[in-house]
Amino acid sequence: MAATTHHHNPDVNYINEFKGIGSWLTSLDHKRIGLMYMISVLTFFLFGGIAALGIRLELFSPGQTVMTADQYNQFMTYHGAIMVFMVIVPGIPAILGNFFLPIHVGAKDVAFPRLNLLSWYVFMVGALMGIATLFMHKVDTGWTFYTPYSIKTSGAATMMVVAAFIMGMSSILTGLNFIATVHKLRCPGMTMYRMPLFVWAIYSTAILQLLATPVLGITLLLLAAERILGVGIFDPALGGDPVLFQHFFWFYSHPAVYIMILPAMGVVSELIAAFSRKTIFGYTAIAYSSLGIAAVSFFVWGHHMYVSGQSETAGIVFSFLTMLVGVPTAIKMFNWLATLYRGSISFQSPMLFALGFLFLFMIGGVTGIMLATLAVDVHFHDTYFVVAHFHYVMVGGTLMALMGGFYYWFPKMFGKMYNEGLARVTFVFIFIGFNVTFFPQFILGAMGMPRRYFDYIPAYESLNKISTVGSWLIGIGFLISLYVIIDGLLRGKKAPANPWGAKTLEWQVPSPPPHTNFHHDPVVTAGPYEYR
Amino acid sequence: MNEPKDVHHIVDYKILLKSGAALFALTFLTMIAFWNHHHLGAFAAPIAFLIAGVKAAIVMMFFMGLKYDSTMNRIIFGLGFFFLAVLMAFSALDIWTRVPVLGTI
Amino acid sequence: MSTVESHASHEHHFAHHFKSADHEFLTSKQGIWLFMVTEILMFGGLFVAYFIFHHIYPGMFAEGAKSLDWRMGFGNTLVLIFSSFTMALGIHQIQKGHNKKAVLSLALTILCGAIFMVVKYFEYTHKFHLGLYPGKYLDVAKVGAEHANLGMYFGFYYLMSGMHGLHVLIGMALIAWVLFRTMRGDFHSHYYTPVEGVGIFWHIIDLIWIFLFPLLYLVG
Amino acid sequence: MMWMNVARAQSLMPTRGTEVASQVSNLYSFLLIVSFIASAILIGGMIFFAWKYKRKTDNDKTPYISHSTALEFLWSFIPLVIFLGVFVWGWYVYHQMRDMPKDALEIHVVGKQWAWETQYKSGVKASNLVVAPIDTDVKLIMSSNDVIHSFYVPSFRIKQDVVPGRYTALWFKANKLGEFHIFCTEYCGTQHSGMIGTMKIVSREDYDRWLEEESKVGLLPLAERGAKVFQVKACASCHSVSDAVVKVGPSLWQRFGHEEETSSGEKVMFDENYIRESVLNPNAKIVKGFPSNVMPSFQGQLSEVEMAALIEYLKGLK
Repeated sequence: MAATTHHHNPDVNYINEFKGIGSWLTSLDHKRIGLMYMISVLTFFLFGGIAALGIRLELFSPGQTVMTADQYNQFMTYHGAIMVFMVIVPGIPAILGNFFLPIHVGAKDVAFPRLNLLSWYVFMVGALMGIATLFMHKVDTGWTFYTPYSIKTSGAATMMVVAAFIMGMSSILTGLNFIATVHKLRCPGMTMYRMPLFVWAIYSTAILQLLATPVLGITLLLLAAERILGVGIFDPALGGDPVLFQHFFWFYSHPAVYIMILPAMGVVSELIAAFSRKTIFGYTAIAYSSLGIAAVSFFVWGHHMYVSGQSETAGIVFSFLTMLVGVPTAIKMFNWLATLYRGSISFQSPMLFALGFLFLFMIGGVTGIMLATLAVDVHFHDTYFVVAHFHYVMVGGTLMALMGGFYYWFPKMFGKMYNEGLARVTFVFIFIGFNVTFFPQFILGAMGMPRRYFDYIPAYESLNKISTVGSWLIGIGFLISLYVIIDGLLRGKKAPANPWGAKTLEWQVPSPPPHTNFHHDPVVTAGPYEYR
Repeated sequence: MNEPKDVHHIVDYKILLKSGAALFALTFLTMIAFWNHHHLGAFAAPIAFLIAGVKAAIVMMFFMGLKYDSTMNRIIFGLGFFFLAVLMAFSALDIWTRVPVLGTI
Repeated sequence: MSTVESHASHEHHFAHHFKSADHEFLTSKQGIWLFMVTEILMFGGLFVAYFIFHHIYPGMFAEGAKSLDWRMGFGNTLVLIFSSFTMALGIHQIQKGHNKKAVLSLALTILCGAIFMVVKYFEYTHKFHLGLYPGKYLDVAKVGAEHANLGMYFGFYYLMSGMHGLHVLIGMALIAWVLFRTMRGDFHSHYYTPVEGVGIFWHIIDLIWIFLFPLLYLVG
Repeated sequence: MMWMNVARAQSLMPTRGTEVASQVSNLYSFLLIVSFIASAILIGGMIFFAWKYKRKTDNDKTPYISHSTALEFLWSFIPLVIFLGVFVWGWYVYHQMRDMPKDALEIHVVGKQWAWETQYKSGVKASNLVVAPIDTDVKLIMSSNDVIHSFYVPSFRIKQDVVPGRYTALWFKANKLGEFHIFCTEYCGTQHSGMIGTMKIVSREDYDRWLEEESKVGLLPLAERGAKVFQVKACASCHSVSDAVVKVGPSLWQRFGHEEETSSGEKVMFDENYIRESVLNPNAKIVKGFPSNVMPSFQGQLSEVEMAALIEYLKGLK
């Protein structure tokens, strides 16, 4: 199309070059596909968020309050399934990764643009199938689909499983595309060690998506076969082994945890360097620790299964390997801290989210070590301690980074500035609300309250009440964010090319970027964080 | 990334023919081993899979052209098998080392 | 997208984000290899489950394998290997510019795939006739099964060979597509990326069958 | 040690009922202290740097510090040593949990949707109740009737999934008298959160007395025996008996001798035969407004006498 014959008109960009909804739905432009992912993921986030508020509302008091036990189990299932498969896994890679990875490496697009668009359609088909089960007999298996419960339960579990399988295919296509882009489409001078750390993180994530997701696919297909044909592989009544299901499931789902958190780490590396105006400390160590985390994450899945009936030997091996994942994570934390040292730190809203990330991820990290410890995990396994831990990592970590990254790149994506004051208010609400919601859950877990409980003993009441109030604060925070976004889109001031004074490639092109990203083919001569 | 010098490597016709012939021969060998599996005993299965492994290697190297491809592509394809082995090894580790709890009954 | 394939000239216009046609070719090829990894891991998951349950229920698996006819599997193995050869040959011929010969090779490949599927069809209908259905549908009384969970073996059998058969069908469709494009004259010695990709996919199908054959038919 | 005691007091874990529980608490307290120190360094450092190096002017120059191999080695090596130490400690305690004592008192526990059934060697049965003597090695041999459950006693810091189709085990040696909670910690459906039982630790004499009393159930009047069956089979988790409140299934209070409307619209008399059928084949005639496939069948689980006792008990619910 008009790609190669671009006139350097400063008012023409990827948003207004082509017009009409059809030009979006058939667009091969990675930036537009990123925005399409953004709209869909944010919509699903709304669904998942409403389910979360419902869960907390029911748990405000013991006993049945606003819904029945069965309804609660459905809320819990949809909250988990939507947030994992439709929000956090595609979240940062498919939105921010799609938009910025090609620009970061100086490419005009991802390696396979048609595949990229296909992955969005596949994702939408899977997601809408998942949502459609809401109008059928609702699923109540929990997002983990543990057998034999998931075989026996009525409800549209088969359809949900197939939906997750389809979304997995989309995830594979995205990952495949990013790997090929990083390997093959770097511009002249862009060596692997001049790539921004965000790219390293997305690259590591892509490897995980590619290698882990197929196993989830076959596991879910086997589960569907189990429900339809009664094959008996995972059904103990037919001689199968339900613990094997857990092995297969976590072979994907543990790396998936890193699919969720690695991109967030990448975003935070960008934010900390940009808002400290300082080169990142230990670039190589951070880059390799991303790859290291990705590699080791395949060897640790059994730490979800210490009390599952897995053998003691396997538990010990998995605990040992899990401890090793802690090391690259610690390196990242200390290197970010060292980057702050003698920096020129500005507290604009993206940076607030980055610092908030460090705070929450620290807590998520150390509680992760506690859960990796065999004897302690026996007590904590499947209690609210685990719930609090992974929310600190996935919400406190990933969602904070997503919000920070979103504010950071908003001017680039839309060419408009947002209301900085209100953005800071959203941070205050989300950060405080988050801690009020989830910190009490650590204590509840230590006291022994199991997860996925519709009802609880009176001793747990006051902490549950605090937690529910916190969830309202988070809700308000996100409502304000929504206002900030809409307000910025409608009334925002025109954004300059580089509002933060950052050094990576995307800030060297106009806001918003032109259709082909660069007016002149870029040639890179230095690293991504040359603040001298 | 270590690219091959000739981008469009053409696998020689004779090599393809030899590979095909070798695959046919190995398939017959598999059957010969199968007919004699009473003599082979416990080795029957490993031998069958060893032959299958050789056949797979021939397909990968000559038909799929991995022998003439870039190192990166070889690493990528190898990674698939490596992580498959990881899945197998750890799942088996658990199931093989389970201790029955009903010793006394 | 600016990948406009030209019919008349022998020049391939590569997409705007690549430096050259070779750049596009190598990138596409890597993409295909990356995709093949997911195929290996997906089928591999089935293999792992098979091995584990084979270890737990050796007798039941032996009983299941006995009811399979090795002649069918053996014949199909030869057919599929031959098809892999003709596929590789087809690429070889396109690379050399012998498009007419390539059309013949590709057509032979599709024919082999069709023979494979016909044999599969007879195998399946025969099994159904005997009551050897997968999982809980297996007619234990009719079959006279010694092991109550024989359905698991046939669950594996139908899932593995069924998934493989599905890949054969997809492969045949893809080869038909590149065959059509070869006849149209889309490909030449410097542009044949789709043929190369479909070829690698077809070889993966062969690769998986090479392991499925001893696994299902021989080792019992 | 003072630190340890402070941490233990602040750990907010439930009462320690076994020696293993104390060891878990100690390890957890250690972890809390280490985590607190690590957080103080990192989060404290972050806040300090953020305050100290706040941007002053828009033209601030920052030094170009690319890396420091020594520092980076240090902050990967020190955490590694700590992590491995924690791993070994955790392994040591875990091994004690998993190493089954030889001559333990064995109690069978069966998890089912949604109750725990315990069976003692003398034939005594209980539901949602494990009675065990103090200072004695007790081994629970567990299995499940339907889906995966998980047997969890917070005060003992022990937990084990109860997997259908196989046996798993737990052991404990209580050193504290009293009643402790048993929770199900593996999601198992509607009443997952209702699968709460009691772990009752009593003296050796009380334990023997309890077993003795329970084994006399056979001499009780029929209706009382039926009440016992009702309790042992955990019918009460789904059916109320003292009022008309609807739990998972219909209330059984004052139903005997009345007509029920079934989901297919026909009327059926709530009599001996209907009770019998509903216990053995629950889905045959579902009361209107209730889902099918929820109640498990008790086929083969009740003797004729027990069935008669149950019917007699339901007759008397007024």
